[in-house]
Amino acid sequence: MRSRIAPAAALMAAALLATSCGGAGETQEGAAADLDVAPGVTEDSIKIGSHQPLTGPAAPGYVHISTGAAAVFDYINDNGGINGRQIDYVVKDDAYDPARTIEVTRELVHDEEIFAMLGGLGTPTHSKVVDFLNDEGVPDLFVSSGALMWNQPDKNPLTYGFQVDYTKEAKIQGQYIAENMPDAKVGYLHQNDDVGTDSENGLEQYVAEQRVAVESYDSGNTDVGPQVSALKEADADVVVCSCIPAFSALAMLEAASIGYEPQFVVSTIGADSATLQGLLSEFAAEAGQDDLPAEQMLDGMIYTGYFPSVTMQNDPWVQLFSQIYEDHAEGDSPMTNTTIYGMVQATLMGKALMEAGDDPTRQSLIDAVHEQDLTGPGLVPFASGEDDHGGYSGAQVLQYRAGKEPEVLQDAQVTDNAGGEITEAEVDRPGPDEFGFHDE
Amino acid sequence: MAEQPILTVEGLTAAYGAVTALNKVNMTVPRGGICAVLGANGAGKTTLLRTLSGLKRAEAGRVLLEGADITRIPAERHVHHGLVHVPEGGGVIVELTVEENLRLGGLWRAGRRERAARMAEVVELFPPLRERLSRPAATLSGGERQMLAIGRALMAGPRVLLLDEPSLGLAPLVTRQIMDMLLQLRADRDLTVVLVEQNARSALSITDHGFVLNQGEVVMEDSSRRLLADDRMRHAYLGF
Amino acid sequence: MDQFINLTLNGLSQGAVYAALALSLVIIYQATRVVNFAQPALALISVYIAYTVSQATGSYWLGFGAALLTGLVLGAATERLLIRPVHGRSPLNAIIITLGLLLVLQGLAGMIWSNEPHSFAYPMDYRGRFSPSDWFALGSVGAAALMLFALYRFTPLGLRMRAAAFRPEAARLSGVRVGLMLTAGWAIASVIGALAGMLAAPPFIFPNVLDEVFIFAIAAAVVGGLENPFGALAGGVLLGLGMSYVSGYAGPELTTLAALAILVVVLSIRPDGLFSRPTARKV
Amino acid sequence: MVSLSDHESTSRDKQPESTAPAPTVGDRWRALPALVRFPLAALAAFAAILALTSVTGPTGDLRIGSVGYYMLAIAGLQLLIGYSGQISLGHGAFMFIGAYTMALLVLNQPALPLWLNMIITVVLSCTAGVLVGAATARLHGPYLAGATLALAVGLPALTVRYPELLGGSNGLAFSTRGAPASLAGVITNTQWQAAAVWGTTLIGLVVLATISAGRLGRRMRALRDDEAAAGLAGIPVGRTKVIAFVISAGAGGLAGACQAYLLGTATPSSFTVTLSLSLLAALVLGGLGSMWGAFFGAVALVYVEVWGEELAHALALDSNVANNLPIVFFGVLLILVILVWPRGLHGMASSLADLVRRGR
Amino acid sequence: MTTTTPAPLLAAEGITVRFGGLTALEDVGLSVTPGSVVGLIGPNGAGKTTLFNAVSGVIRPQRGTVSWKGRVLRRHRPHHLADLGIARTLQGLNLFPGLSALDNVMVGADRLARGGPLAMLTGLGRYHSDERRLRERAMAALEEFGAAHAARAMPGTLPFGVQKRVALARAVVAEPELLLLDEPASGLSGEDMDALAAAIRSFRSRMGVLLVEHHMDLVMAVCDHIVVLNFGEVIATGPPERIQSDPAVAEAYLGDTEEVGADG
Repeated sequence: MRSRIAPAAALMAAALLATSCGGAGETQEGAAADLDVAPGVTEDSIKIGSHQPLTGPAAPGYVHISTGAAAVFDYINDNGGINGRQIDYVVKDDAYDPARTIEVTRELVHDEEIFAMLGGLGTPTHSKVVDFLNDEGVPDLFVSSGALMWNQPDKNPLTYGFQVDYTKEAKIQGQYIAENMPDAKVGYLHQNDDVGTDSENGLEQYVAEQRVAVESYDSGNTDVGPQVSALKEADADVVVCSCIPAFSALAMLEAASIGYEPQFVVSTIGADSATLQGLLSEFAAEAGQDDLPAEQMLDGMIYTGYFPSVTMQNDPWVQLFSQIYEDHAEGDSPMTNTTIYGMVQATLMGKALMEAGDDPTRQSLIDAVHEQDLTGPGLVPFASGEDDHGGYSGAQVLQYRAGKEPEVLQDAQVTDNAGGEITEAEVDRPGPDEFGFHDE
Repeated sequence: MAEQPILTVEGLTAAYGAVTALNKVNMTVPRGGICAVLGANGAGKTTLLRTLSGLKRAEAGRVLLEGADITRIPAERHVHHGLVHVPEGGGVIVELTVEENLRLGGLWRAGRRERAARMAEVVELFPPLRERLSRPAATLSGGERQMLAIGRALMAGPRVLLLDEPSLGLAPLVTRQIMDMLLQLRADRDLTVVLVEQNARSALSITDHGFVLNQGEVVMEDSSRRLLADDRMRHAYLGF
Repeated sequence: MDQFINLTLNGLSQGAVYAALALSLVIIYQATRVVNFAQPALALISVYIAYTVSQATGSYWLGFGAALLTGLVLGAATERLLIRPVHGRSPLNAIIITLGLLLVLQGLAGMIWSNEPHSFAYPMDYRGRFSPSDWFALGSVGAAALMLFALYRFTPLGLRMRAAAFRPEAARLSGVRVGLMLTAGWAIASVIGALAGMLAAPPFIFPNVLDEVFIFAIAAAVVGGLENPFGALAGGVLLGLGMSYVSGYAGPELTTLAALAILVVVLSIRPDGLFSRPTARKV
Repeated sequence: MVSLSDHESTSRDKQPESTAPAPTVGDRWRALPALVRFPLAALAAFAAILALTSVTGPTGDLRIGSVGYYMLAIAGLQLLIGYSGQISLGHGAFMFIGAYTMALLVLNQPALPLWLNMIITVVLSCTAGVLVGAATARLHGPYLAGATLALAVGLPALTVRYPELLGGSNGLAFSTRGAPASLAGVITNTQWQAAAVWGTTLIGLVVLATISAGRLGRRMRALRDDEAAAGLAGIPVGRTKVIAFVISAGAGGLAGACQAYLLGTATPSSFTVTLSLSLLAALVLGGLGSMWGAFFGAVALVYVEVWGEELAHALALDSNVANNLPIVFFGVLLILVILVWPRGLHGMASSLADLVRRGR
Repeated sequence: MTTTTPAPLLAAEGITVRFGGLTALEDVGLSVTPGSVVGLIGPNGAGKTTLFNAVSGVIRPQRGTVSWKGRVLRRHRPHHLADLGIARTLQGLNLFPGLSALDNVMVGADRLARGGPLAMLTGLGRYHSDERRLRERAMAALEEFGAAHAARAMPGTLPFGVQKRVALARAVVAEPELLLLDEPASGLSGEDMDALAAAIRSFRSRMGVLLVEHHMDLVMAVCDHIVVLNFGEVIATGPPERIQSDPAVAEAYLGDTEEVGADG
């Protein structure tokens, strides 16, 4: 019996070897995908997809992005849609697990046949589907992450960034600190991933000499006591916090807890005052300020921003968004900057789709993105040209004032994410009426 | 015959899976009687006690305690009816102290004072336990453990005591002590005792009546004196 | 030196939380030989109930009481409804049931209270090097341990529970309702779990808030020896201190590896944990 | 020791899907030597997978591939838990090792063929298995579970410690070679990938099935059932335990490699404790003690969530409820199956089959 | 019996075992020669199982030696026994409940396999011939004990007597030189007991047997030599006839000395 099996096995092995020859990592470049197509577009609808962490440990904080975007699309649909088409916004939960992201993205592209991807969230997650989306010819607009990698038009022609990248933002923060607080000792507190390293690269260009401590936290470990106490130990007067909101709040609480009062300079990702207020709401009383709301704890916080925040009640866009949120968002949680983040993405998407014409194709959408100034509600110019997919390209420096509109400490500046200069930006902000979603 | 027997067993049958361990066992034990259940290893003696005390489910038959059917009540309720089982090896909880073991036995009764009185009585009965009240039961010798086990059973104020091989592993002198004590208990409290023993002679020497089990069936039943003299007894044990 | 003291104090208050959760695991393991993976979920629901009650009444302590009560009820219900039916089957069955319950309860929490974090207060002022809140954490865990000790040692209920856990059969023969005692064990354990949750959750609660604490609590219980409540306390403090030092001196990303290292070192010296009884195992 | 007593003999479980139910054929099939029987069954299964992928779309291919590598991982766990009776909560750690090995090989040695990468992965993860198995050989029951759980939590932290090499918390991304040019048009890239994963999985399963049907499997089941009696029968208890650990580590590593290959990524957030616990849950859900259990478990792991999402979508629920429905769905399924069918879905399937057979 | 005394297979000398303060065995010895059946008896708690455990390496005695074919065993553990050529059954059945009867016996036959680890792992080499050989040997053993019909059944579904036969088949399938039997007759009916006695007698041609048993019928019927323990000490040794007439034995079993004399 065995004498017959051995040759058969050998044959099978040989066949296997032959077919799987060639390096596993050697990929051949496929032909560019055909963009003159319009999957997901019907007579009366356009399907847009997104992947977001809706459950799991990373979900807190981010659910509001898709809530905000959905509210804007709902608003557009109620006002006649885009060129007569209703927007069908499909959000899939990936629980911030890249394996799931890949699965749901394929599902969106192949089964749901989305026209475009909007605001896929997360660096570890979205980075795993960028190649796929570009290969499949799916416009990958306004990625929800500040990583540098989205802005690679040569490699990923269909991927466009959205938020100001971490290095640009950090450069602007660094320059501001160097110019306005030249004698301060500076400590960094950042997440131990690309958020941290990219931010550090930017900061180092301006405050390397003032820097006294670099501390990082792991998003899986909510105990930041050791880091904050190390910052205090180093006597840092200014703490630049490149953190997600929960960790900005944790750092502030921890600082308060050990009687440490540095000037916090917080990146836009972690400076959502509404979210922070929510997170800190229980602690204001214990801070000994019974008569003041939680926002007192945030009073004086310096942060960078590139779109209007919820506290700017006089801003026409914020007014519109508040109205939309009231009318179209589900749930009863208050509107936050995170909500606005999603709303801005949706607004830009709506605008681009509108400009893509009556018979949109993926190519015409890309053309619209290239040609149109998509600054929209933003406070700084939006880069979406052929050669620059960077999204918002700079930031304002603001200071939070309890109960008031935030104070603009420095007007919008733009820069690049290398060693380039920081320059004043000229912003031409269109009003909501110029978008004309309800003209149809 | 005038008085109702305190314990009546009718057609009691029990099995482990496919193996029948007890086959239609019938027994009556008079109030205040001490009876021995004898038989070689594996004859079903321990199973009989476990079935009587509800640890093992009876397949068929009944157990009557003073006329009340207790066959199907859970093991922990037997104490309330006055039937207490001291399992093979005593079932002393070695992780607890001696005092805790004793307390445990009387817990089911209300009345702190009554429990304290009972504890005093038991300690009186077993002086070696008195000095070791606060020691873990694990430190007791075999004889002391057996005393503790019986003492714990007495804490429950039993009317019927089921004892499974109290002499197991004990030196003859200790065995004798325990047997004497059983006699004394009977005399003092009108306690009824069902005694499972391998040591046939010492068991029969203190009991009035004996049952011999073989393969789960009662093969002999007689007064202890007559059983002692019966050659078949020797055969049942020694096979010769 | 200052840093060392800070890290020590920080480690102590973290360790107290691990110890409390580990204690609840050990109580259940002692009683039913089940590692209860649903423990963080039972605690989570308790904390959410506390949150809701506190929001409604404005009183932290009413919420605190509600959490403990919820723990009691949930623990008892879990044992009665889910664990008892698989009693006597392979222990994996019970583990999987508790895993399933973990998913269900975490999901339910998300459904009812959303996956968004809510601000959740410390019991007391959290400010200061070793704040009243830290004292409260340490003190309440210590008090819980003392009360548990007293319960076990001095009350009839505790005696029954221990008897039922050590020798169920002998306990039954002394009239102890073993099933009821197991339920009581789960209930008490879940009360302590709820306490751990109340201490671990601040400043925010969300459905996964206790996951990390729970992993370290398991590690603490294993380090201390699953058979021994005292071991759980010691294991919790050991782990809390060790992880705090590693986080402060070597880097926060190493804390989980530090926990693993502590576990490996302890278990390679004592395979049954630090405080296990040598008699517990047969050859 | 944990005894897992409700199993049946492997000889009954190895009926491949392709055989007719007639007892004579079944008997003749079982009489075949393992070396013929299992490869034949694997070939049949492979053909079935190819047929299946030809009708499904790319998402379907991905899911089918996912079932494949999950099945391999669960089958390895089956050998460890179901056969040798050692409970591990850290199987995800070996998938982690496998995935990163594959990712590093593809990124740094792109010229190496896939099969060689797979072999290197198996060797490396087996080596890790030897280390872990030897370190935990003295542990039993929940202590082993606790130690392996800590492994599953601790190991992925390495990525953050060595971000240059392992890509930090963003992990590694890469693309792999798709279908060979000669097959272009015949087979899509995703079909090719699913087939490659299943090919690997089936080879792995054949090895696992061969092991478990032979002496080694018998040794493991013997020591699972009764360590003392197994020792007296001359079975080297300690060594057999470590071997079971090593083999299951190899299967886990290979599964991780397949995952990395299929998804083109290795990221720490894919290898959380949740993964390890899910594998264990899927194993028990599928059914302990039978390789079929691994199949049912893997299918449940991949599809229950999908069905849960579809259900939530169909019911048009509030988003809080809808988002959490799949988790609750899986949890309820776990509890119900274990309460009603302690032997898992496989047990359920065989008792249903018995019913049908008796009804006939 | 043979007239010359052959060298003993197994010899235990001066075994003393204490548990804490309790002396379980005090200076106990016994020996088993090839082709003989030695019975070890005594009342419950006499130390039979302790001696058995000391001989098989489960516990290590404080004093005394165990030697196998003249060589002193120092650090032997139970799982070394099989390699030495000693098989041991346990009190109770200890069949593997998750394995079929045949598989149970095949586990016992495991050491007869010739393939190395590679064969076990890959299914190549001797894998299949080993499987076939083990299966044939196991079937033969089951047939020898009249349990062949139950080969594919799970132990739990078999009658107790058949389970016993399977356990016995598992013990002897690997052709040990010495068989240690721990209470093989417990729970057996008369018929099964007779079969067991016949089986043990038939072993005599192939191996030595050390038998711990309560059933005196069986012990007296099959043993060539009997060692009686009581309270951890040997109180009598010799052939069955001598044991039967030894008053010390009757005393150990039946109790009080003074009355034993009367019964003879």
